[in-house]
Amino acid sequence: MADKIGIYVCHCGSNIAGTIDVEEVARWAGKNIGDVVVSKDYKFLCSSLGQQMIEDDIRSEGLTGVVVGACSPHLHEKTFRNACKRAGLNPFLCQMTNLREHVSWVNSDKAAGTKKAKALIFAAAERVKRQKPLEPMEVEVNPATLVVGGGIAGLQATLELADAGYLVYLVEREPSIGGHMAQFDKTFPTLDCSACILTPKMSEVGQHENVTMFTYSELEEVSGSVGNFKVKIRKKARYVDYDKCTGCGICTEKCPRKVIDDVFEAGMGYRKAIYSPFPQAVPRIPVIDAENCTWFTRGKCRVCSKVCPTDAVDYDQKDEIVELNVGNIIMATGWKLFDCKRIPQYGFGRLANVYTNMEFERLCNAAGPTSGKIVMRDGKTEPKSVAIVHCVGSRDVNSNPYCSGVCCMAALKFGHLVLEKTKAEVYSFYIDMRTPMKDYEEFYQRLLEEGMHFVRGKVAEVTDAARKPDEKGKLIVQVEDTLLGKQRRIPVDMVILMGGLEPQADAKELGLKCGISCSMAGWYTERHPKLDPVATMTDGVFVAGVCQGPKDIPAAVAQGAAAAARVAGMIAKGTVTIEPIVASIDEEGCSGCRICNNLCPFNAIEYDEEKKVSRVITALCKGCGTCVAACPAGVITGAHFNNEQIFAEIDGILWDAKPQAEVEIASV
Amino acid sequence: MSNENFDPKIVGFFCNWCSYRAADLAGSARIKYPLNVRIIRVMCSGRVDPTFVLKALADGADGVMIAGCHPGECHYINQNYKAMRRYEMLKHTLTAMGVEPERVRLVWASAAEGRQLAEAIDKLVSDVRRLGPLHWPRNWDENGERQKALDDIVKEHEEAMEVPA
Amino acid sequence: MAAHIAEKKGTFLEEVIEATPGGERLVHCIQCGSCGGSCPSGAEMQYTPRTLIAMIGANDRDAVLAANTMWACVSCYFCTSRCPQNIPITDIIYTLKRMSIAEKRYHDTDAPALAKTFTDFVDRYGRSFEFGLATGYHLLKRPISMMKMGPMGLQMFTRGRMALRPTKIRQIEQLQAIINKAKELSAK
Amino acid sequence: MKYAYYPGCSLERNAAAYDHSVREVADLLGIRLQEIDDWNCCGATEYFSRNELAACAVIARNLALVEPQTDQLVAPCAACYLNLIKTDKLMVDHPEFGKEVNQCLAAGGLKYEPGRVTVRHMLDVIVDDIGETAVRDKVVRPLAGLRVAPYYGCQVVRPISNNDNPEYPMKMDHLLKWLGAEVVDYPVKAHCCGGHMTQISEPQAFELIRRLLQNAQDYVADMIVCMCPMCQLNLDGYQSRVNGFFGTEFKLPIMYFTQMLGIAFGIDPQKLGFGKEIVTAMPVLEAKLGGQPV
Repeated sequence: MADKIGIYVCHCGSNIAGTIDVEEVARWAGKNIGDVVVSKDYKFLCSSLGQQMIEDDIRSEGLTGVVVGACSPHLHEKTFRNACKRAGLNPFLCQMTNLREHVSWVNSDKAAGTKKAKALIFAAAERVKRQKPLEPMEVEVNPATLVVGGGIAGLQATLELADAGYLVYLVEREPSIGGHMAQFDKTFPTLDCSACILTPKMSEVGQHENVTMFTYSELEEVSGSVGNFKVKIRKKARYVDYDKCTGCGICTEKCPRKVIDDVFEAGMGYRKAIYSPFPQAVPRIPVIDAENCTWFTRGKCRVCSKVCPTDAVDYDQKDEIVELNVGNIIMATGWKLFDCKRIPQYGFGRLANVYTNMEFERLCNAAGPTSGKIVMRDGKTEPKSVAIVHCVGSRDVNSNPYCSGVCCMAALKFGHLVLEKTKAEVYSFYIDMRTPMKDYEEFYQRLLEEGMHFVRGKVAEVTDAARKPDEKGKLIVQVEDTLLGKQRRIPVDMVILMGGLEPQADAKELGLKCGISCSMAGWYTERHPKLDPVATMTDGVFVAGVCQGPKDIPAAVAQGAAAAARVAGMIAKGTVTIEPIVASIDEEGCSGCRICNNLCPFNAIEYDEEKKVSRVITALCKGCGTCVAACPAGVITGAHFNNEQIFAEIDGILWDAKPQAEVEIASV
Repeated sequence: MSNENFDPKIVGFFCNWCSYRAADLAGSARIKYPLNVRIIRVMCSGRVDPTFVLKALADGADGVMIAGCHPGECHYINQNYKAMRRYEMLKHTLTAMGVEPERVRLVWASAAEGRQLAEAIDKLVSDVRRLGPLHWPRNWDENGERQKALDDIVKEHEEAMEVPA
Repeated sequence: MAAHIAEKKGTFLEEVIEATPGGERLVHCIQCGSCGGSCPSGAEMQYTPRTLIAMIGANDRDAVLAANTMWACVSCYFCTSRCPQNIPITDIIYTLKRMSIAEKRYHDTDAPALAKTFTDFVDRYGRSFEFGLATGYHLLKRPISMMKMGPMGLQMFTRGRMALRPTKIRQIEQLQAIINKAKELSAK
Repeated sequence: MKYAYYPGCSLERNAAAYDHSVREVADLLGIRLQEIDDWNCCGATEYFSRNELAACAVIARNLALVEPQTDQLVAPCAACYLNLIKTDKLMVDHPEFGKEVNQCLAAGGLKYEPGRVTVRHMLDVIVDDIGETAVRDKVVRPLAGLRVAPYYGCQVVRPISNNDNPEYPMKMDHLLKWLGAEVVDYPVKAHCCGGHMTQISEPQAFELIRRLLQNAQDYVADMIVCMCPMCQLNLDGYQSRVNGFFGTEFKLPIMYFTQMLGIAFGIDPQKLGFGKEIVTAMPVLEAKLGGQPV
């Protein structure tokens, strides 16, 4: 083959040229690397003039491959690929090598930098000679979208898309949409009533012509790929006919079985065995909790069935699997509360008047079990002093190392509510007060004015072991007041633990179903932490809300809307381009050993039972290349990263290490 | 021999998502570290075929660094675990062939761990410097024995890979 | 050595880290006060462990080694087990004790004397010796409290809980050789 | 089951009751204890205050003396237990340091391979290895009606995990329940007894002792059951002095958990070292267990 390679070495002002002799590198490459017909250095290759130069060379010299030695391909690979494309060269015949981040910026020795730059250029040149033109594939995008999770982030995404005229399927695990926000009393820093701002959105979703809700349902299975996913939804048996039920609520009223509600009421209140979690639930169709229903457990009762005016109760209902076709998926699966019992020194579960933040949300909620009265567990006594403990299960390597982000503000909100509703003294025990968003610091200032006490120190323990008479019968919060440098013991009546946010217990499992991964902490991994925060590594799957990382309501809403915008963009365009970096199997050589089948986490390799060979489903392949490396017969090829290309790259990168080369180096 | 002036050549196979970006970050943060590791980008540490490593050593590298995302953070879900498994086998093979397994190292670096990556590179370079040059190419006979031995090793690996995943 | 690994600046922080296995966690301290809040002797301490860590960071070597914090420590390990940054605080306290003893910076405490009496017994007999410890150390340091100890000591005797003579291990020379080697190595 | 046994200095005299009851109970439960020949003192907390390498070398001598046939070593004293396990862990986690310790041992002709010996506390052996069924099977005289406050102290549960909660351990609670006792769930069960502070600053030590006795009394315990000779000495031996210092009237017997196992198993109290405690346990045992328990 008669390759004609062009080599371009960027100065990047003095960023590269400062510690690499770029002129020498270009001169040397032109002389020493085979098939090189052009070798130039240039001040700023990414400038329009620089790109133009490459384009001109491609046309005039008939270049068959281009090597750009500049910055990270993560920054400018697209730029130079497009330049090649404009000049009629397949973009995959352009290879970038990173002289800036990997050489000039990490080193100050010019000779060493120049030497390494030569090796990198050599490797890229050897590689580009073996690169093949690749064409991206186009697939059509199904305009329907699946949203998983009916919390505020999922609701926002749903409404944005539905309002834009696109079909949305919304899946929610609980009997009603609304999520955690429905449990809150007030929202910081404005102190809006949570229900007042949430319930209109809920009913809008419930009534929207473009939305199909699946409540009390779970995502069962995902197959297919961007543009054309097939999903299975498990509609759990509600034992109430969705179409017949009018939501009148007589069944709940008459149900004789009371159960502690540890989901919506966080264990603070009761519900019936047939129930809707809260009055404004959407849909208003109740569910029967079979584990506690007297009919299901003892074969007696049937009161709900008897009182139902529309004969909607159906004890024989079974789980149902619904299959849907969607083009995109938005995961908005939310979070769960840290289990405060994991820190026994704070006494939750052992000391009656130690509360979690979710318990306290219900306690001060006007629709909660005490109608919003702040009283202790005895149900009547108002506390005279309340301690709010920050960072419970956050910022601690023994539980979760990350900051949950919302607890400082929620603690301030609690402080305000206690001061407003009682005469209690309120103490906040914080490590660092974090109030970084709009009007948050102002809210902190407001609480300072309202007389909340702030003690800087992580609480060591909450105990009922009194040492002095004034501690008798109290909960004692033991802490170092780090601003005084002194240990303090503060007796109080009530303690609120600000439990942190944790990923859902099944987040990982659910993520695997649609091919997205989790961080160490268990949050879904976005494609780029700054510049691509709602997309994921799997095309067509987006994330929104706390499932991607701790955030407050405004941020969750913004992310929901952002995910919807990304999906709307895909739908509006109508087609999607799939990267051609995928694996393929040469069926002739495949022995049918099936080793590769199990290696693929995306189930992109199928086995043809008849032909006894494996085959790559191109649309599902993400191009990681693990199967390529594992194939014992060596018949799997990874496009753009095949063995020949990588071997050539190794050859080039070690050009000065081979025994025969040492002689040459001496003479260079 | 004295290793003070020995400037080891190390080939790095870095995954596109975490470790290559960690190296980018080390650069953006102007963290200084030795230039001995020359990086080849692959999409995933799972792509690193043991033969790449053996070829690099046979071509004159004194060491190899394989870098991937942290376990549990792989952009391809869990392919780095496969890299980990291969790496364990590879170390046995290297030992059998008389190559100090310390020359080949698997490291995890998230895109945020530029400093940690620089430290790992620093450590590997100083360890390889301590071990001295490998001189593998010159240790092979030139009469075809070299190719045969390499083929044998590759074959052995292929057999090892047949352990069901 | 690469330039990015901070050149040794000879700070006290580096010195403490060097002298404590796992001490490198010290740089992660967020000054939360878990240690100071948890310490059963917190009230006795002139500086809480958290303050001491801040002082180490501020290179306040003299004040740290003269502090009474280490001598109030009862080795309950609450600070270590509760530290949200996994800093081996109790071990760091031991490091500071050793430094303070080696440089005789301590004052107003008998803890170093107790430690010396105790380890001397181990060096000589291979076993500790409560009676000897009680008499030797107390006669040396606090004769008055020795008198208060009287009735209690008597009760211990009558119940056979206190020996008058120390037990000596058989291979005391072997132990001494080991100890001498350790002292020789750590002197370097 | 065979275990190497490291009694530690306290168990020779001051805590002979612990030693005797450990051996008696072990015998009955089929735990074969083989005392390390010519073991030496673990150096308590004191050696670590002076010289870390020497401290570890002194401790490692005992690890090196564990016979090659066994890899399980039992220590009943919390301080000895922690020193042994901590030294082994230091040697494993910091190989360079481990080499230095071995250099010291070599001066005495010994060698210890880090990680070879698993150090266990007696409580863990009984609860984890012997287990509920075997313990319950042996109970002939249930401790019904006796309100016992299990006291764990510090160094077994912290800082190295023994698979119990370092803040709120439960193993001894379970064990005492198996014996039929009424277990007091009180918050300070893993707080500090003052350790060596009785020798250095009595006011400080007495305050720590008072907190424990006060809390156990507030929770109406008949006695405190402990698992460390230092805890026993401080709470029992100093109890009258604490009373004198604060004007309190504590009268809480402090017993070893193995002694309580022993009487529940019907072993002769004499053999278990009953009567060696300073605050006598006899009256409460007689009152609560009825008739003549001992």
